[in-house]
Amino acid sequence: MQRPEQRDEVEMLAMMLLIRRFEERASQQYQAQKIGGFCHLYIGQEAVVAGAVAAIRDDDYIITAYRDHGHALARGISANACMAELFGKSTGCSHGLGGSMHFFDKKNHMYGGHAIVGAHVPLAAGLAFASKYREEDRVTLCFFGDGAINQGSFHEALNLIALYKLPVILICENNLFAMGTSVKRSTSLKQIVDRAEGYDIPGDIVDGMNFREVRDKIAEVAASIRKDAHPAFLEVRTYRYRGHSMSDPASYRTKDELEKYRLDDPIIRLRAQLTREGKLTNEQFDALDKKAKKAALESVKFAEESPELPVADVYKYVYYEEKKS
Amino acid sequence: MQRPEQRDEVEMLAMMLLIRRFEERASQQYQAQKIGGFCHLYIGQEAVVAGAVAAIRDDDYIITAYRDHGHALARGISANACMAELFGKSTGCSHGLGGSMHFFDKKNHMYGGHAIVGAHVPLAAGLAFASKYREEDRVTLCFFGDGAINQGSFHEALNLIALYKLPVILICENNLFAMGTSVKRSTSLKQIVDRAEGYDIPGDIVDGMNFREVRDKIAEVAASIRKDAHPAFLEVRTYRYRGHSMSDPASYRTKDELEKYRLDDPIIRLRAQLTREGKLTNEQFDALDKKAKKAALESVKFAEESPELPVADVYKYVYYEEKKS
Amino acid sequence: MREITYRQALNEALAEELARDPNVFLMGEEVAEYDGAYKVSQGLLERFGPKRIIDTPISENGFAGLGVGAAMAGLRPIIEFMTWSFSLVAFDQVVNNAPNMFMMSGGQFNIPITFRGPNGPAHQLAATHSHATENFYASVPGLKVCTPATPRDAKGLLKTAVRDDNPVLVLEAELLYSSKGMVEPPDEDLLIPLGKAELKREGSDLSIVCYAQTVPLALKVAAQLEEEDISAEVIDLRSIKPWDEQAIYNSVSKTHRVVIVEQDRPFCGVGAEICYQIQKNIFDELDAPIMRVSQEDVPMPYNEKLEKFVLPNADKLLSAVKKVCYA
Amino acid sequence: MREITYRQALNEALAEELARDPNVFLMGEEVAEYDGAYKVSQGLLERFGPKRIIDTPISENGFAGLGVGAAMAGLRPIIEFMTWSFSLVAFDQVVNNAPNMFMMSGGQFNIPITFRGPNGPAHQLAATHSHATENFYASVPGLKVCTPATPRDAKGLLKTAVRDDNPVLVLEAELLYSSKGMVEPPDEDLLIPLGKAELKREGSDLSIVCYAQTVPLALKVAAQLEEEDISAEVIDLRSIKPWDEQAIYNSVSKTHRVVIVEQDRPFCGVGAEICYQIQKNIFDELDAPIMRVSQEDVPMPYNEKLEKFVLPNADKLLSAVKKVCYA
Ligand SMILES: Cc1ncc(C[n+]2csc(CCOP(=O)(O)OP(=O)(O)O)c2C)c(N)n1
Ligand SMILES: Cc1ncc(C[n+]2csc(CCOP(=O)(O)OP(=O)(O)O)c2C)c(N)n1
Ligand SMILES: [Mg+2]
Ligand SMILES: [Mg+2]
Repeated sequence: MQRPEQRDEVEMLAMMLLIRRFEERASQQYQAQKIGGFCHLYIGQEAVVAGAVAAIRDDDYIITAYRDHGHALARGISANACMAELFGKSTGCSHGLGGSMHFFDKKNHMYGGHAIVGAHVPLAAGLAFASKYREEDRVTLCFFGDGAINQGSFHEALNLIALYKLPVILICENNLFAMGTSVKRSTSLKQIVDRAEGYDIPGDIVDGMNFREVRDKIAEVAASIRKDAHPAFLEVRTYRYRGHSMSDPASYRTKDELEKYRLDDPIIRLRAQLTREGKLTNEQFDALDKKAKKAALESVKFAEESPELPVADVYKYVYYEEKKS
Repeated sequence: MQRPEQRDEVEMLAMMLLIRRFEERASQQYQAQKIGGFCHLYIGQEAVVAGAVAAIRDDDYIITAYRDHGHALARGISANACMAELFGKSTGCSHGLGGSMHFFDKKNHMYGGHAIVGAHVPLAAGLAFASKYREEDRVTLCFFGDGAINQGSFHEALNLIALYKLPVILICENNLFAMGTSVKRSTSLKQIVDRAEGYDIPGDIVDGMNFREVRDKIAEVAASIRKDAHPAFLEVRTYRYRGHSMSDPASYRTKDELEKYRLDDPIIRLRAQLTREGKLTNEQFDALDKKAKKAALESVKFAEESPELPVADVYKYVYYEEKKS
Repeated sequence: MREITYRQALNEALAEELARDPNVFLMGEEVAEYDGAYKVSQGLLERFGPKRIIDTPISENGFAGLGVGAAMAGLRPIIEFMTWSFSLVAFDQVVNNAPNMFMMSGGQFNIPITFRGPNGPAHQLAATHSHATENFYASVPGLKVCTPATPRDAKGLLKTAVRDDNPVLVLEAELLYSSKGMVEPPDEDLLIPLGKAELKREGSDLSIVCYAQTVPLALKVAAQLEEEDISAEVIDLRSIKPWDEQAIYNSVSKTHRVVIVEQDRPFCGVGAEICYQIQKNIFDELDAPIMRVSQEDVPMPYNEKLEKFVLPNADKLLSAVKKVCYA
Repeated sequence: MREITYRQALNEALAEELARDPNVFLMGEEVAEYDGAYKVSQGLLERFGPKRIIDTPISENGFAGLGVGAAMAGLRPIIEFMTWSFSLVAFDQVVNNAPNMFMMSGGQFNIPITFRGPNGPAHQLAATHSHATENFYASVPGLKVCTPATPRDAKGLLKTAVRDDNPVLVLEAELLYSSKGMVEPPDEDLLIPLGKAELKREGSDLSIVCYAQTVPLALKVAAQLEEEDISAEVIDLRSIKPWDEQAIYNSVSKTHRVVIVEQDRPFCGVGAEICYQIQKNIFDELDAPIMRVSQEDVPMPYNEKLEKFVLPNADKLLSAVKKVCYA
């Protein structure tokens, strides 16, 4: 098994810490009403996107749903640009026009942040179509929730992806719930990965609380796709610690269930693996965490101090008109 | 295996002949421009709907796509009412307002005739939902083409049907083509029935050129559903002799292929079975065919002589207002 | 009469209609165990059980169509869209199946279905989540569309919708869910007919036509205008299709000036249709061009200030009124 | 100049843009091996190969979204809807993803995509298959909508659409596919800008505003009117969003009377918006109310006579003209 793109594990642990600390700050700022709209936290799921990003190239395409802060940070968008987006500032990754659910960064190949459930899976097909059309060996990573697999757009996209043999890794972040609806109540299947059989797409189940397992599986699949374009489906089992969005008390699940998952925390797990192997001391971990906290705190300051767009600028973002010279 | 609803086989052979002769006349009248819009012929597929109807009760719900003449006739709508509908007359089964693609008859539990590919599969879910809600033991038969299985509405409906355990038999009339697109070019599957696996719906393959096989399979499934509501998926393999619609020369397939299927003609097959078993003489068959031809011819006369709706009546069919007495 | 919220009023309407008619059921995402994403269906699962209050997967097209099919078979479904922005993935079922079935079947299948949920921009939900869908749906023959602005209207219109034998869309105003108003006690049968506007305030200098979220805005501006000695008549359409032509013509024949304030997009918006009908039917009564205040014609930005700039607001309404009055 | 059909003109536009830019591809149902359901893409598979002319399953939502994604990654897709009636199952992709991406991404992702296909009622296709979608789409900010009426416009507008860096919808007139007209030879670069109306006929008594299938109707009626000594000016909008306000205002300022004839539904139709703008911007120029001729507000019936009754037609247009002229 080849893993040419793998990034340093300590670096990725630092990234997971950054995501967590960033979102803790975002949560606080949301409560302080500095952030508007809907805000969906990723806390608990960090190993999924960290593992994925560690396994691929910088120029691979990434696209996801509205729970997108982790994906943006992992992709290399700064905490400052992310927090500024939440504050609706012009320094935000989407210029303050997209908000929490619509993080974009072309430079870092982060193709959004999409808020209509399932509607971005056809977009992923298009991204992969474009790389195949141009004979590039890019891979497209398409993340979506367990709730998305019951949308028509998911279905149509999967059939097209399979039919055209497009280089997409379909990553279902199965965190057991779509808002208050458990997978058992939304899907007529014993396990989500079985849905891939209906399209003849190879599928696998991955432990999403284990950074290394996610990374290795995606590296393996990506390498195979680069050799000969094809799709793959991964059901990545994970858990979100917080409610669906900031306004959800999550009373549909038990404290015990949450506690069980917290014991399996992806950050603690990777930390323990690295410590056991002598690659990380407690002091080093504390320093990483401190750095993450500092970056998160600074991002709030950055966002607060950033300028807003002049209101009339809104007209500039309706139609793109190339400035012809 | 129980088959309480089975109808007389000779009667059903007569029905298959009626469908064929009716459509031959319809084709002629279409060419003579007595019929407008799109017109999709069912010729070659008669055993599917005849077998299905022979296996179920009169009060079971039937719903299908736009290739619906056979379903309407098999369900008991008269040739006169069908031809009048094609002519757009007020004596038509949809009062001349629906046309070829939208045959309805509430009395005979024919719930249409639906022309947006896949969009009637959710309706079928609703029909079955209603029978389950009222604790009836009705079965809903939902017919659709091989092209429909790639629509989002098909997918969403199948998941809902499986999740709510609705009493629907999903009947995919796989005639190998959706317009000019072969199944191989539209679907990422080796066989269509595999798609049912993605919803945990039991599936089976049926020879749609064999009336008895269709009937027995559907009778078996319907009996099981009546005992304890659940869905089932049948891929019924069949063939349409004519083009997709009247304007399609069907040049995407070979004469040889067509000839191969014609040799397996469903009417000839059932006739041979009955003759071999001494249940039908050549004379009797000829008499049946003569009767079918006569009915088809008479339906043209009936349609021609039927009145049209006054144009201003169109406003009566926008909103239903109950006449309160 | 008691004071209740718009949300409670909707909840009461649902409960009363469910209690009245066993053919009525409520289906949608999170309507049952979660008590509704916006708590409109609070307590209904407990009271009516899972047979009649039904949670769905995220499959708007699927369950909207399921509702239409169930209506064909004689039930009276109430389908909740978590918001009308999500109805766009079910568009074909709402505009092609529900309203066409009656015509296509030659009058055999009318579809007694209610589609409901919050409509229009809420607060900083950005472009995908801020759709005001009234002009899409009002333009489709066979559908009826109502847009309650008060708790009493919310209750009365929703109850009427459920009893209508045709597809009726109840476009609720999410930003008004917590607003309060006087409503008859629950045991009275409060039914508000479609197509009857309400005169919210009498005036003589101009008519302001509004609906849903723009009603409180119009009333606020009318009060301000009074201080400037401009007497504005305010009329709440309450239902957009059918709409109360006569009420509007009567008002305009008195004031000779009109501003329409709507929450949807300007191009082919609801106000465009009303404007067309007014000038067509009572051209000679008009002393000034009809003005409309609506959203700016841009996708909705997330930023709060920009969102406010895009929405209809008091400044825009004031300036439209003045243009019309001094024209 | 040579005489070619509208269908050929579209075919030439596709071929020329495919030849010019390797990032352009054509995708849709039956566009490749079948040469297009209406033969618009005839010969393109043979010439450009299966990499660029791509057949799809019946999955409008899926391939419309695929097109938007491919556009995000820098390609320039042309997505064919077999008819625009089928775009209703892809509505969310067309109205939520294509036009919002540029705003939502803060200007990072413009979407250079063309959606095209035949639009509007054809002949006896009944309620589900007869949608005129122009008012739906024109009301969505971020989309552009054009509606060619002649072979030359069909070619020039489609080419312009493909080169536009934003989502452009080309609503072709199916009933005009076989109509003929003069068009420049293929090697010239025929580009017709969006937002420029065409004066089809000069007149002094009233202005008839039309587009797509209603252009030949308007010209026919204008000729009839001449016999009755009514001089009608006929203006083809050519594109609905943007539309050529100035051209209309100039004409109305001369004639002082307007009839708008459109092929869509009346309620919130295209004509309502144009009417609103005319009366708002040049109220004092109007000597009579603006009249519109459109479909009746009913689902489309199959019966031929009833369909004719529902559609805009010469009788309705004549009577509207007379009302406006003798008002
Ligand atoms: C088409 C559509 N329907 C409904 C919603 C409202 N909604 C937003 S998120 C969500 C739940 C999605 O759950 P899942 O896919 O499991 O993702 P998760 O939130 O667990 O990350 C719902 C119903 C939406 N955004 N789009
Ligand atoms: C949503 C939608 N897209 C496209 C069409 C045009 N169309 C009508 S029938 C058809 C082919 C359907 O094939 P299949 O489902 O196999 O049924 P068959 O014609 O073989 O009976 C197509 C593409 C349509 N009616 N609806
Ligand atoms: Mg989830
Ligand atoms: Mg087929």
